[in-house]
Amino acid sequence: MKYEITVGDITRLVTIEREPGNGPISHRISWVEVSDDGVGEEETHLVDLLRPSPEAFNMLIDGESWEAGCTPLSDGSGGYLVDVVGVTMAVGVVDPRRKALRLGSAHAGGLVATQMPGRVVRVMVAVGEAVKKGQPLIVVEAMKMENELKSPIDGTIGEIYVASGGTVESGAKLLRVDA
Amino acid sequence: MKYEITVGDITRLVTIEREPGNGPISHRISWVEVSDDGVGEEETHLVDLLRPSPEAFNMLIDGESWEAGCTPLSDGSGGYLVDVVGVTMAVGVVDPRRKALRLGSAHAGGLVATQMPGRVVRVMVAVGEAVKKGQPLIVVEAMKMENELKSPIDGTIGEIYVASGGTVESGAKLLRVDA
Amino acid sequence: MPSATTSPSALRPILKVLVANRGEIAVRVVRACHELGIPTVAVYSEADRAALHVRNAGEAVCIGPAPSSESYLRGERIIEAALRTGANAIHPGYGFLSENAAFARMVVEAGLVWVGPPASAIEAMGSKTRARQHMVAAGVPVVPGTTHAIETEAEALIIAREIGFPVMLKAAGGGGGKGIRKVEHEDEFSSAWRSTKSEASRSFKDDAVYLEKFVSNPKHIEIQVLADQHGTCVHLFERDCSVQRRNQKVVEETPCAVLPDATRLAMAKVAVQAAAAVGYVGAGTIEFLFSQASGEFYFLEMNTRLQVEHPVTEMVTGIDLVRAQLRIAAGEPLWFSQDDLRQTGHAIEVRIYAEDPANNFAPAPGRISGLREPGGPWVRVDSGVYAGYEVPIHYDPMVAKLICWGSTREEATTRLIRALREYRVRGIHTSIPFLAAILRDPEFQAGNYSTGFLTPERLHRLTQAGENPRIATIAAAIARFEADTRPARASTTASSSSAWKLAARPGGAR
Amino acid sequence: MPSATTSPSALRPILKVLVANRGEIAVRVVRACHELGIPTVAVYSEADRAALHVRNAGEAVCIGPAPSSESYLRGERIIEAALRTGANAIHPGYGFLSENAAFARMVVEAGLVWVGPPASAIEAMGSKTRARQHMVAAGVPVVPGTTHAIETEAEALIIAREIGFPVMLKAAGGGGGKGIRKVEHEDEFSSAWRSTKSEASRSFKDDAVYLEKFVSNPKHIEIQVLADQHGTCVHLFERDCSVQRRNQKVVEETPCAVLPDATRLAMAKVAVQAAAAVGYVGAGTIEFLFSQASGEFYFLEMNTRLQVEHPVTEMVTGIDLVRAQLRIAAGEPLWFSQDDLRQTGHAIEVRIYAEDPANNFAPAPGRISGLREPGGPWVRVDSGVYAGYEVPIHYDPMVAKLICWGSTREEATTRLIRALREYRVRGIHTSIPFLAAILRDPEFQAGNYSTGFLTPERLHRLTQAGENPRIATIAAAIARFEADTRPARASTTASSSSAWKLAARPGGAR
Repeated sequence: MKYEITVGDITRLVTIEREPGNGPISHRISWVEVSDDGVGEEETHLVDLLRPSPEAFNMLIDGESWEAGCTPLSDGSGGYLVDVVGVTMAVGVVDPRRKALRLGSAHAGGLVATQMPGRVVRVMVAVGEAVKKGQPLIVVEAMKMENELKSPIDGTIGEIYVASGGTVESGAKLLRVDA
Repeated sequence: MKYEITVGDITRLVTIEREPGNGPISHRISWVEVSDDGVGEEETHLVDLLRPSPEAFNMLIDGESWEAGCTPLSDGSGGYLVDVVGVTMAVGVVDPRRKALRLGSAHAGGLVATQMPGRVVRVMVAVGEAVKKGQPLIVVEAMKMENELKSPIDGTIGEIYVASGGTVESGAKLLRVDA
Repeated sequence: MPSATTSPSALRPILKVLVANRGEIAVRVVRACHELGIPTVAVYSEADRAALHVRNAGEAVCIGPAPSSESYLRGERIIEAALRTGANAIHPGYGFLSENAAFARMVVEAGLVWVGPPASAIEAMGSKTRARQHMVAAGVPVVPGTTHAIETEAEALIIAREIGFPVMLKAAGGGGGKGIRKVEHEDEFSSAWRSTKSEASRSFKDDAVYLEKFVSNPKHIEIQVLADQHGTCVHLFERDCSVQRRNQKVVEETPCAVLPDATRLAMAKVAVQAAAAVGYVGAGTIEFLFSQASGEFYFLEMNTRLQVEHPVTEMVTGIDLVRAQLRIAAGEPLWFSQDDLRQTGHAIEVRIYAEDPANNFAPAPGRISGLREPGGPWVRVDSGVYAGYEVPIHYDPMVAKLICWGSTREEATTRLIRALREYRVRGIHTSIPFLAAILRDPEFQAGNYSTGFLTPERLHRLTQAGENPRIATIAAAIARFEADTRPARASTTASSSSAWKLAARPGGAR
Repeated sequence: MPSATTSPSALRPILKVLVANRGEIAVRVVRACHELGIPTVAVYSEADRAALHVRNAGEAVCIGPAPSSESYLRGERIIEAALRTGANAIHPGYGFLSENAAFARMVVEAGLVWVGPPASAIEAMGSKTRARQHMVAAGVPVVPGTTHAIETEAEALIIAREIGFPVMLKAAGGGGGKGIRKVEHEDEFSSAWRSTKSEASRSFKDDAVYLEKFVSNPKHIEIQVLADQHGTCVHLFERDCSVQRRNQKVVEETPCAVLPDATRLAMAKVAVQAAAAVGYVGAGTIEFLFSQASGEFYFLEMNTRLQVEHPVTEMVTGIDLVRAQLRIAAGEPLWFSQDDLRQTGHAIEVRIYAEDPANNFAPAPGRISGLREPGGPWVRVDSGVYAGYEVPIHYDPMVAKLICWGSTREEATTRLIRALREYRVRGIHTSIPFLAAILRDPEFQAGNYSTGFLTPERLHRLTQAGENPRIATIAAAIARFEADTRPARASTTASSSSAWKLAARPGGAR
C-alpha cells in the first residue's frame, strides 16, 4: 500500500508491506520525503510489531524499541493522533487514490470548524452578513477557556450550523463563509 | 431474565431486568437463595451501571459505589471470573433453560481436566490401564510448579487427549477414566 | 454566630467524610480517609458519573447538572447529601467552595465538621486588602502599596507616582492569578485602571482595586503551615512555585534551590505569625514574593485551604497533610513539634493538563484512548483519570499531578524526566512534552529562575520541542495499513507479530 | 584469571546497559539506567516479546526459546547480544545468572562491566558450607552445626545427636528455600537424610549436605550492605522477612518492629565484617536468624545480588540501590558515609503473585483483562505487567511488588491495606486478598511474628477471607444479562447507564 503521510511540515510518500515468512519482522516500510525542492533519498525500516492494546503500537524498529499510540482523528480524514514519548502529534494519512477523488468534490468556501469539543458561547454574526478576514465570528468555550474563531476569508456568512448554548464535538463545522 | 448463580457454596435464583425510564437506575435485580433447607427471603437491589471498560462493572448499588471485574470463564460455561476489592471468585451462571438441555447430554465418566494452562510433563498411565481413585495419572507444570492430577474414580483409562511435552490451555481435558 | 471551632478541647470523631470536590483532589482525600478507616461519600455532577472519584469512594450522590454553578458550587445540596448519607464531616479540597466562608459557616451550623479553617480566618484572608491590613498589624512585611481599596483613578495615579512605576493593580477579591495587571508607564495607567476594575467586577462581583509596587523578577515562595485547634502552629518549610504561565503554577518544588537558610527561617517565622494573627486552624499556605536581588521578601496572600502543590511538602517532610487535616478537624492536638520536622531530599511536582502546548495551550478535552502511568521508586501519581475516561469540557483541564522525590535536586529532576518519558496519555493532547522540556532547560536546572522564567521566547522554544516525525510516520503507516487490510476486531490479548501472521493464514489462528 | 575489579581505582563509564533479566526487576533496572541517562538493551525469550521490560527498554534482542535454560540462562548469547548492541555493562537482576560466578567471569573476560560482586565473592558465598567456613574465620556467629559437607549418614547422625534434635539438613549448594529439611526426631533422620541428598543432587547437581541446629521460632532478619571498589563498605540497616510460606518471603518490612537497637547495630557490624571477609563489591545481603527468646542471632547465608525486597530499604534510607550498583560498577567511590544513613519512617512490601490463595496457591497464569494500579502518596508499584498482558506459564508467578511507606509502622500498614483495596488485577487470580488478610492479622500488626507465623491454621483462615458473594452475584448477573441481550460491540468510551438506555432505544445512539 502507498500513503502520503504528513507530520508538521514534513510530507512523505510511504510504501508499506506485510513481511512474508515466519521471522519476527512483520512490516517493511520505506519512504521518500517530498518538498518543493523535489524528492529526497529513500529510506527503509523493518518493524516487529506488537499491539499490547488496540491503540498501542509497540515496534522494534531495526532493533530499537519504540512505542506509539494511534487514535483515529475525529475529523474522519483517515489520519491519527499519534503520541511518541509523550509528544502528541496530528499525523495526516492520505491514500493517494482517495485524495484524487476528494479533490474533485471539495468545497471551496471558508468553512469554520472547532478543533476541540465545547459549548458555543456566542454567535456574533447572522446568515447573509458581510464579514472581513480575521473578524471574530463565534466563541466556543471548553474547560473554562473561551476561544474566539475568526473568519478565514473576506465574504458573506453562507450558513450557521450551530446555535448559542449548544455543545459541539471536536472537528464539528460551525459556519460557512462564502467568498 | 432468570439465572442460577453460584458463588462458593451459595446458589441464588436471580431475576434481572433493565429498568425503564430516564433515571440513573439501569438494572433491577432480585433473588432468593436456594439450599437443601429450601428457599430464603427475596431481596432486591437497584443498580446504576457504568462500564469504564469492557471488563469493568462500576455499580452504584442502592447508593454504594462498588466495582467488579467480570472476565468470562475459559471453560465456556457462561460463568465469570469476578473480582471484588481484590478477591477473585469463579462465579457460575446458568440459564435454567439451557441447564435442562445440558443435563440430558452430560457425560458420566471421570474426566480429568487442568485448572491452569501449562505443559504436560509426564503421562503416567496408558489407555486400557486399570486405575484406583486417587492414583496419580498425569503431571502438568506451570510457573516452575509441578501439579499431579489424580484419578477421581476407580476405573480404566478410556482415552488420553494430550501427550507428554505438549502445552494445554486452562480447562483442557487431559484424559478420561471410565468406571 | 458559632465559631468553626465550637469546642476546641473536645475530640469529635469523624465517622464518615463527604468530599465536596472532583478530580484528583477528591481521589486524594478519599485515599486519606480510607487509610484512616473512615468511609467516604463522593458527590458528582451529571457530567461526572464516570469520574474516578465516584469509582473510588464508598458511596456517591449526584448533586446536579454539569455546570459547577448548578452542582459543585451548590452548598445546600452538598450539606443535604452529607446529612442524608450520615457523613458527619465535609472536606472541600481546593477550588469550588473551599475558600467560601459562608459555606464553611453553613457546614458548622448544620452540625457537621468542617475540614478547614474557621470561617472568620477565611474571611480575614479572603479580601486581599483586608489581608494586607491584618498582616501589617501583625508585623508581616507586605509589598509596598495601599492596604485599602482606592476610590478614584486620580487618587490611584497619585499613589502610583509616589511608589514609582512599574506598579501592579490588583482586585481585592481576586485570586488564582486573575484580576492582576502590571502597569509599566504612566500613560498606560488609565486604561489598566478601567480594565482591572471591570474584570474585578465581572469575575469577583467586587470592583475594589488596590495598588502594589511591582517587584521585578521575584521568586514565588510559599510556606506551608499546620495549626491545630489548641493553639499550636508549625510550618513545613517552603515551596518554590516560580515557574508560572499566565500567573498559573506549572512546576513546584521544595526546597527552593537558592533560598538562603536565614531567609527560609525568617519567612517561616513570619508565616506562623500570619496564621496566628487570624486564628488559623488546619493546613494553609502563606505566599511570598522573594527578591533575589535584594534578599527581601513580602507577603502576597494566604490560601486558606489545601494547595494543589501540597505533595512536594509531603514528600520531603513525611507528613501526610490530608491525614493531618482530618486529625486536626477531629480535635486532635498536633502529634509532632516544629523540632521534629526536617526537609529530607528534594521533591518536584508537575501539573499535567489536557491541553495542546504546541497550539497555544488550547484546551484538549476528549476520550483518553489509552493510559500508562509511570511507576517505580519515588514516583507518585495523583491522577483523576483512567483509560477510557472522557475528559469533560466543563471543568479545569488538569488531569493528574506527577511528583518525584530524589535524595538531591538533580536526582529528583532526572527521575521526573524519566517518569514523564514513561507516561502515556493517549487520544488527547497533554502538557507532558512541555513539562519535560522545562525540566531539561539549563536555567531551570540552575534553580535561580524567577516568575519571569517563561518568557515568550522560552515558551515558544519549550513548546515546539521533542517531536519524532520518523517514528510517528512509521506508527501512522502501520495503523492505517492494518485498519485498511484487516477485518475489524477487538484485541483480545497482546498480539505479537507472529500471532498476526498466523492469523493472516487460512486456519492459522491458534 | 582477571578479577572482576581489574582496575579498582579507574573510573569506567557505563555507556549502555544490557539487562539480563525479565519481569519487574528488568523494568526496575531499565528505570534506574534511564534516570542516569544510560541507554538500555533488553533481552527476551520468544515467549516474552510482549513483556513490559521489552516495551520499556531502548533496544531489545531475542535470545532464544521460552524455557529459561534456552534463553535467560544462556550466558554466551547474552554476552553476544551486549557486544552486538554496543552495551558495555551487564546488570543481572536477581535469579537467573545473577549468582553464577562463571557467568560473572565470562562477562569480565569479554571486556564488559559486571554490575555485581567479583566472581570470587560469589563463589565464596555460593556454597553454604564454604560460606560458613569463611564466616567462622571472620568471627561471624553461625548456627551451631558443621561447616563441611558430611560424608555418611552414620557420621551425620552422630553429629545430630551431639547438637541435639531438632536439626536442619541443608544442601550445601541450595538456595531460595529449596534443599532444606527439618528433622524433629532421630527416627525420621534416615529418610530425611536420603531425600535431602537426592533433592540436592537433582536440584543443584551437588549432593553435598550439611547439618545445623534448628533455631525455634526465629525471625528472619537480613542486613543490606553496599561496598565500593575502594574498600568502603556501609550497611543500610535491616529487613524483617519473617512472613514466609514454604521458605519463600511473602511480606517484608523495615525497620523490624521488635529488634533491640543494640542487636541491630551488632548485626549490622557483623554484616559489614562478613562482606569485607569475601572482598565484596556492590549491593549484597547478609541473612540472619534472630531468636527473640535468647536475643542471639546467627549468620544464615549471603545473597550476592540485589534482593526482591530491596525497595523497603530504599524507602526508609532514601538511597536508590540500583543507581548505587551502577555507580559502584563504574568505579565511583561511595558518595555518603555510614553516618549519613538514617532509617526514616517505616516501609512494607508485599509480593503479588498470579496464584489462587483459596485453591492451595495454584499458579494462575493467563490474560490480565483489566488492570488498575494504586497511586497517591507513598505508594510504590514495581510491576512487570500491564492491562492485556498474558502472564506466561514459563516463569516465576510474581507479577508485581507493592511497597508503601509511612511515618509510622501503623501508617505504612493502613496505607498498604488501602493500596491493596485499590489494586485491580482482572482475569486471573492473585495473592492480593491473602496479602490484605496478613496485614489485618493482629499478630502481624503486633510485629513480633516469627518465621512460623503462617501456621496451617492461619494460612487456612487468611486464604478464605474477604469474599463478597452478594456483589459478585450482582456483577455476574449484569455481565451475563448484558452479554445475552446486547449486540456484541467494543466499548468506545466509559458508557454510563443513560447512554446504555439511549442505545437501547431505536435510533437513540448519540
